Amino acid sequence: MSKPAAAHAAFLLKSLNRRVKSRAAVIAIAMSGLSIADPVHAEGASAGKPQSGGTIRYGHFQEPPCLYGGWVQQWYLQRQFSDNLVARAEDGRILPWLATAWTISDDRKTYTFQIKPDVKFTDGTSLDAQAVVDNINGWLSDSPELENPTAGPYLRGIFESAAVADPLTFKITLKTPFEPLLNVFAQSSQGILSPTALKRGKAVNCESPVGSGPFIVEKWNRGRNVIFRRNPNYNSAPATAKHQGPAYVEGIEWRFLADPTIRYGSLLTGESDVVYHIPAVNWQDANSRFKIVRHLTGGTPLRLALFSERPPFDDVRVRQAFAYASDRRAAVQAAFLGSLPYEGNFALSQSSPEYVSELSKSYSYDIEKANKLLDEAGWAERDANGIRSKNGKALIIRITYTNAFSPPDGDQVLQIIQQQAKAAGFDVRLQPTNQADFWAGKNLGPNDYEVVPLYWVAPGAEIYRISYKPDLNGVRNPFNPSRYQDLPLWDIIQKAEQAGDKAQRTALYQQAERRIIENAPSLSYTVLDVTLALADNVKDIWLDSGSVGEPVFSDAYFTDKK
Amino acid sequence: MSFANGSPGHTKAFITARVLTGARMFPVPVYIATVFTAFFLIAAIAPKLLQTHDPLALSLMSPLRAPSLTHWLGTDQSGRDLYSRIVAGTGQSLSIGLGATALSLAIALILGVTAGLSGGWIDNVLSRLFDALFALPTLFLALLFVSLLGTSVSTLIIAVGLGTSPGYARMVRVQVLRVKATGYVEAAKALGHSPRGILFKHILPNAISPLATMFTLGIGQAIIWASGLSFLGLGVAPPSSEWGALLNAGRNYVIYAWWLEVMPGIAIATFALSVTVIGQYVQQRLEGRIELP
Amino acid sequence: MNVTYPAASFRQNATKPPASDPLLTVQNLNVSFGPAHSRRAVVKGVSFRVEEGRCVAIVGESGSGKSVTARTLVGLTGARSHVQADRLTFQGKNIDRLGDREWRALRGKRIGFVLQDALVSLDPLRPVGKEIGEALSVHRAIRTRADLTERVVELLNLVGVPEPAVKARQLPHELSGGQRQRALIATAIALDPALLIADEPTTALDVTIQAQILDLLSETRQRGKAMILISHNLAVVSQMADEVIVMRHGEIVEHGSSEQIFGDPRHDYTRGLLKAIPSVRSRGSRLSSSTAPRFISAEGETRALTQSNMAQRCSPLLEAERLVKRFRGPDGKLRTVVNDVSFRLGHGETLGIVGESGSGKTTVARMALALERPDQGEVTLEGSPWTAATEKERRQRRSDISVIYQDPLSSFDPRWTIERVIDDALARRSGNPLDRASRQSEVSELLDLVGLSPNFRTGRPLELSGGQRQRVAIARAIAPRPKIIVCDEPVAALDVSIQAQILDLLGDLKSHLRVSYLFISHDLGVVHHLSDRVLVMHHGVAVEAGGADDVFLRPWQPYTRKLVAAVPQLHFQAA
Amino acid sequence: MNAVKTIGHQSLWLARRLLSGLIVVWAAATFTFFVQFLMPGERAQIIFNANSGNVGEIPRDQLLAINAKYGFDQPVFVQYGKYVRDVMHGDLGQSYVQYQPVTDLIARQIGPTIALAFAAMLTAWIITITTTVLFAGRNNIWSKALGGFQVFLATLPPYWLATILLVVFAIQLRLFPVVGGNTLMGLVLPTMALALEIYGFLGQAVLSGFTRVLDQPFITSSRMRGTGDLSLRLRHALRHAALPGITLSGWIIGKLLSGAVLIEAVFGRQGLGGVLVAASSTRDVPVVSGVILVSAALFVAASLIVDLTIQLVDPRMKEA
Repeated sequence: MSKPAAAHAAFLLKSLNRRVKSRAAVIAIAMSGLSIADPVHAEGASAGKPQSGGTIRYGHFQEPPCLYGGWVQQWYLQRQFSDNLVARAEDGRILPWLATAWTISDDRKTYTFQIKPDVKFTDGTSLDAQAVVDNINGWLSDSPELENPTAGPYLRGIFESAAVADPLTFKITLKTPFEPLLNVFAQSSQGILSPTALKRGKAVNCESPVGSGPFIVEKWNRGRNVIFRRNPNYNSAPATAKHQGPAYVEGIEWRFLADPTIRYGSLLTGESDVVYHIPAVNWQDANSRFKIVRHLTGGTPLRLALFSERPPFDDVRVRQAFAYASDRRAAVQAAFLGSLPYEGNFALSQSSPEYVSELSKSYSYDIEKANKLLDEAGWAERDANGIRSKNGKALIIRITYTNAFSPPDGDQVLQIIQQQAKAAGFDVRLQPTNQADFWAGKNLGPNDYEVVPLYWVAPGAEIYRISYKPDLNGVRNPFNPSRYQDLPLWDIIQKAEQAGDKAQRTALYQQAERRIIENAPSLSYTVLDVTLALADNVKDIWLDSGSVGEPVFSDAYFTDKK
Repeated sequence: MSFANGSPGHTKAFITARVLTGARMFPVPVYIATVFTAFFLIAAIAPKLLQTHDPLALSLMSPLRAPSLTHWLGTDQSGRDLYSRIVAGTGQSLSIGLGATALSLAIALILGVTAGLSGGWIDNVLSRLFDALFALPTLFLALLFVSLLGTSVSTLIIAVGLGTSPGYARMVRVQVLRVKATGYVEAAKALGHSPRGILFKHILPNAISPLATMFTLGIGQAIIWASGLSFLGLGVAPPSSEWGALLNAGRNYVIYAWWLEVMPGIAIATFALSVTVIGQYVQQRLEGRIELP
Repeated sequence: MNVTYPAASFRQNATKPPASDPLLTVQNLNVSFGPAHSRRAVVKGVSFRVEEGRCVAIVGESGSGKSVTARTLVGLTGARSHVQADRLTFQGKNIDRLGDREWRALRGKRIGFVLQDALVSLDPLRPVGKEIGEALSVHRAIRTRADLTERVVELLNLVGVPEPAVKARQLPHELSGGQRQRALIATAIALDPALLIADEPTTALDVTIQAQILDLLSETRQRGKAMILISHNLAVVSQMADEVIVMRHGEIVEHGSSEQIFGDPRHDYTRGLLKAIPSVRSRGSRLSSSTAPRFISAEGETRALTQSNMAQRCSPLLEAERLVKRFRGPDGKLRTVVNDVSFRLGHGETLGIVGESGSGKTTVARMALALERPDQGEVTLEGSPWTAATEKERRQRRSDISVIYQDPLSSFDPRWTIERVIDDALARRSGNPLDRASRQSEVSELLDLVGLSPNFRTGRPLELSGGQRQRVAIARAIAPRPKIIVCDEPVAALDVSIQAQILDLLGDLKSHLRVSYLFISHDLGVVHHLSDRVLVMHHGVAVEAGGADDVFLRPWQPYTRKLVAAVPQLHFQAA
Repeated sequence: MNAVKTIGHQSLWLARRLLSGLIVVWAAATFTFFVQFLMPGERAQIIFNANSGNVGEIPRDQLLAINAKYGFDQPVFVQYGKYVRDVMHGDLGQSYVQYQPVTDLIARQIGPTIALAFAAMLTAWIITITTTVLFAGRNNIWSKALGGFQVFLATLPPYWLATILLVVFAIQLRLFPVVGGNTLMGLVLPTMALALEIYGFLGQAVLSGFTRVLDQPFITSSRMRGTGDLSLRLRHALRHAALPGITLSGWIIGKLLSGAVLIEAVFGRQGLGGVLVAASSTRDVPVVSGVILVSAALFVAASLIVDLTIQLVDPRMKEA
């Protein structure tokens, strides 16, 4: 593998890992009509007084190599054993968690946080300002043991310093204002870990990380489960929680059941109390039998990035034509059997506050428009099979995707698009790529593909910083697989990040959103979700919709356990 | 026949009985196996002859239909006809099986004959090599190759071929040694034939002919291995309809659309069983004619 | 009812009219095998009876139905057999239609059965003591474990196994051949059955051991037990039996007292059988009823007639000088298999090498063929180095010396037709090579010479009978026009009548082709019949050598004497 | 005196066997070491990608750091020497992806796999012995059907059979748990799936051996002593027929482990399967090689056990 190709592959890997690994992308399910606003809070009031006891048997999907880290699968786990500085409500309000209060300087560059007193990590270390500052400095350091692959891309270049003012007060200073800072702090990957424990080295911490959260990692039986035990001294629940103090349940058996048949089967047979993710084919059945809890993740939705650095997608008309050429609404319906809704807005997910709903109707299926755009762009000649060409070069679109982890629900959308786009003269070729090859960058070199699916989860539009930052000063943005370079867009994004006024910020982000849609560096078909199916006797499991939908078990209880 | 034991005519009677049985009976299972094998061969060479639908044509209106008269083995999640997809996948599955077995036997023949003929330290070194390779589970070896070279049909063939070769190589070696020790090789030597002549006239033909059976038996097993890799998601990927890939895809639907999982499995088992039945039958015939009981 | 041997004639033949009910009565026994539509009769209308304390022998060649008849008496003819008899009684009880349980009660307890070759008739994985004990415990004859052990040792002692307590714990292969056979007999007589059936009890044994086992069986008989002895060996039978039944193709051809059968055989078949036995008396005469074949090969005749042999007789054709051969055993120790053996083989001469199993005679043969290189000494062929030469040098001269093996089947490539086998050997003929067409006609001539029709050309070795195979082997051996043929036990696996034919053929060829034979056999009669001179081997050493008559009729070495004495003789030789 | 000699002979044999076992493991280690150079591209890059660090362009110094960490910057034979030395000390290297040594990783996961493999082998033997003793050589329809059934089982893809068993017996009939974990009930279905395949091969070997033994003269001989059929089968025939089965059991250790891995994947069981599949998907070569080496060692150990067992069953083998 040549060097440039490898480097090129690397950016995809990062973003695609997330897409692939969270898998929700491909198999995510949401009945279009289902009310998903906040099912938990809606029914929470009706339940009786929570009782203590019982262990939740949770059937999860994938097992990460470490119990915390940059991958969304790791966030889910970290949410159980660590607390964040702040919490984010679903409407975007920032609420207290470990930080009871904070002030922001007038130049919007200095943040002063007050830490909740008497909080201790579960190894006995006290959680004070110094511990938080150590954590933050570690995230942004060069140490491979401590650096945080989520906070890094947001804050590098912006962050200046973090300093302790008194045992319960610390300050963060930025080089430039960055309004989404607290959003970043609210994500589980930024949970605060015991500095004492961190000194044990990454290998040990991966195995038995120590935070101050509602549960303690007791044992990780690799390949099988993680045993969480209740933290009996828990006193630092976020403001979004339903109760303060220790969890009701004694613990969680967090099982890794990667196989959807086994996972859903175990719920059917009563061997699991909660399972993650329902396969499309079982969606209707699950809705008739179980309680479904769901969050559609924020950030960028599941989308197809169109490689815009060279023909044919260097021409915006061809990109638009490709979007018009396929009836993705029908494809989503067929592939997900109604378990996931169609989404036409590829710039931002519908649960982000900056979402512009009318953009979801962009690029509806219109074959005539597609043909017209292609004719204009000079792809006018057609061969016997109806495939267009320009200057003797056929209009070939290669889609590289991996299905190593995923059932074919999502792949099917691609197969349908392949068939439909043919009518407009696109010769779409599928390049299913094994996960192992994917790691090696097979079919991912700069000349190897025109389309690649991906997503990046985040609470809101701050994700633009990562996804649409152009290559500046010779530094290539590895997280932009469209290679879409738009300096005016970057201006708008930066302005939004620095806008202190919320309304103004939202307006700027929405301006960016429209600009992205117009230029069609991607096209979308459905959303990403986190979905749990619950047995009847379990109540008050909720998804942290303010963050990226991490399952929260600290308020959960069994209605029938003594 | 136990009564005949020990009497001087035992061997003769026994052999005669076997030859006669072989000549007279052509057992029903062998007929059935031949029909199935022929079916799969046609499916591999000219799939269009057997398909009832276009294996790639989507029919979004009829997904996950149970087996019926229109769709003999039902349809998949995209409404594609499963029967036609299995037929379409036959070629790829069979060529993986054939390719892997051929590679495996080629390696085995070269090394096994060399070891068996040369004896001495060459035999020792090669035998140890076979032992070492034999000690490595085929699937693990295949996974090693996948992790080294990535997945492709040729990786599958190399992995399965290499993984199964040490077993065959040992067999070839033993066969060569066996034939080398037979009376007819000594008789040929006593007649004054040259070692080269004996090698080509006696040793090779007699050592290799039992391998014809191994070849048929091996194809079935190779297909099972290769589809196992696809099943783990490390082989051929959908939308290819290689049998293992179909199995892998069908697994997620197994609770509500059992046919997507059951039918490709039956295809694999039927093919493997058919070639095994034929292989074993040929083996019996050969034994009756060639090897002494 | 059997037409040939009605009950009346049976009575006439019996030497003594029965005082009471006989121990065993068999009347019109028919046994067939296979499914109803293709049933094959193997025993047809057989009738006889066995009185208490008498020994009845059933003799016949393979396929005569003698073993099946015996097995009928213990109900073990196999699942696909069909047994039918007018009368089948034992100790006055009908055993025609017994259930499995009743048969089991009979077997071992009332009827003991001894099979041939204890190496395969005793479970190789169980100590012999357990096998003997099995007979006792199955019939619950013994209560305690200690009693069982004691009785087993007693029985082993009874059959003359030395160190019975030790041997009882050993596996069959750790015992010598004779001890094994004794142990097997012990399993059969453990419960002192009224009738002992011995099916070829001595067939696989060396002649000296055979003599001991026959003695043991005689002792058993002397204890007043009845016995049925099944054998192909007439000499063995003549020593033991009171009555003899001769069977062929499932039918009784002759039945009479021992004296009558051996002294005055009435049936041609019986006479043929007796005549077919090679021995000192048969030398120079034909054993089989066939006449000498006409020899077509003109060239051969010319050679036979014109070659003056006296001059060549003086210089030996093949000479072995102090041959020594050692092999490494499985335990890593060197074993001397052939020790200082020398011999000469002259033109047109037959040298017999005789010895028991393990005497090293086959190794000598292989060294004569230069298939084995002696550790010391050498073999010379027509005066020039043979074993000392390189294989490359030998290759041209190998057509001078051919070989016939005991087991011809394994010496044929199973894929080859008979024609190809012989053609391949013809191509080795030294001198002017034959072209394809003349080789083809030569194949037919050779087949004719060994008494096979040209139809056999396209056959494959597996489709032939044992005698036919040996004829093909002979045709192959003579095809290159050898001066010497090494015959390694060429008739050991054959029935006596076939053996007679093959021996006759060998004799005919010798006089016709003027070849010399190096003839290896364990059978003294065969060697004596054919050989001019004889070499007796024992434990790798040539203990005695000389003219055949000298060695066999006037042996002076103790071992040779013992060997000669052990050979069972026909007691009632026809005049 | 004789006993002393036998012991000497035996220990010499054992020493020779151990040495050749060691050679086999060494050869396997050599093979896995050199075969990794078949991997296209730089290993450091693959490690970097697999770790999916947060950097687009891979800085040269990072690559060099990885090279230094894994010793890739040293000459091949120095690396090889270190590798062999480490392997002999039980150190199988460091995983590229997981944050732990390969030895630890395998040590933790091998238990359930061996348990499954062992349970399957045991079950296969129990079924083999039962069906053989009951049906072999009976010359009836069952006897014939048994052979056909075994061939059929041997040609079934084991992972497919496992899926069917899972759906039918765990999800539909609910007789067994879907998520078995390490419970005994959870072991039943995976064991059956694996055991039935193994039985297909084992049963054929023992059945044909058994049928052949029933024709042996010593069986007839024992019958003639009045021994009952069942007793004959159990005391005489079984022991002989078991011999080819025992030999085969050693040979199919590889098949057993391969099958166990596939079946673990089907049942989502803990074990080497998960490790191996994850490692192959992430190009974590040291883990895959490590598992292969361990299974080679298991194979060697198993063959030794097999040979000792054969000597136990057939004392004649001691002398050979």
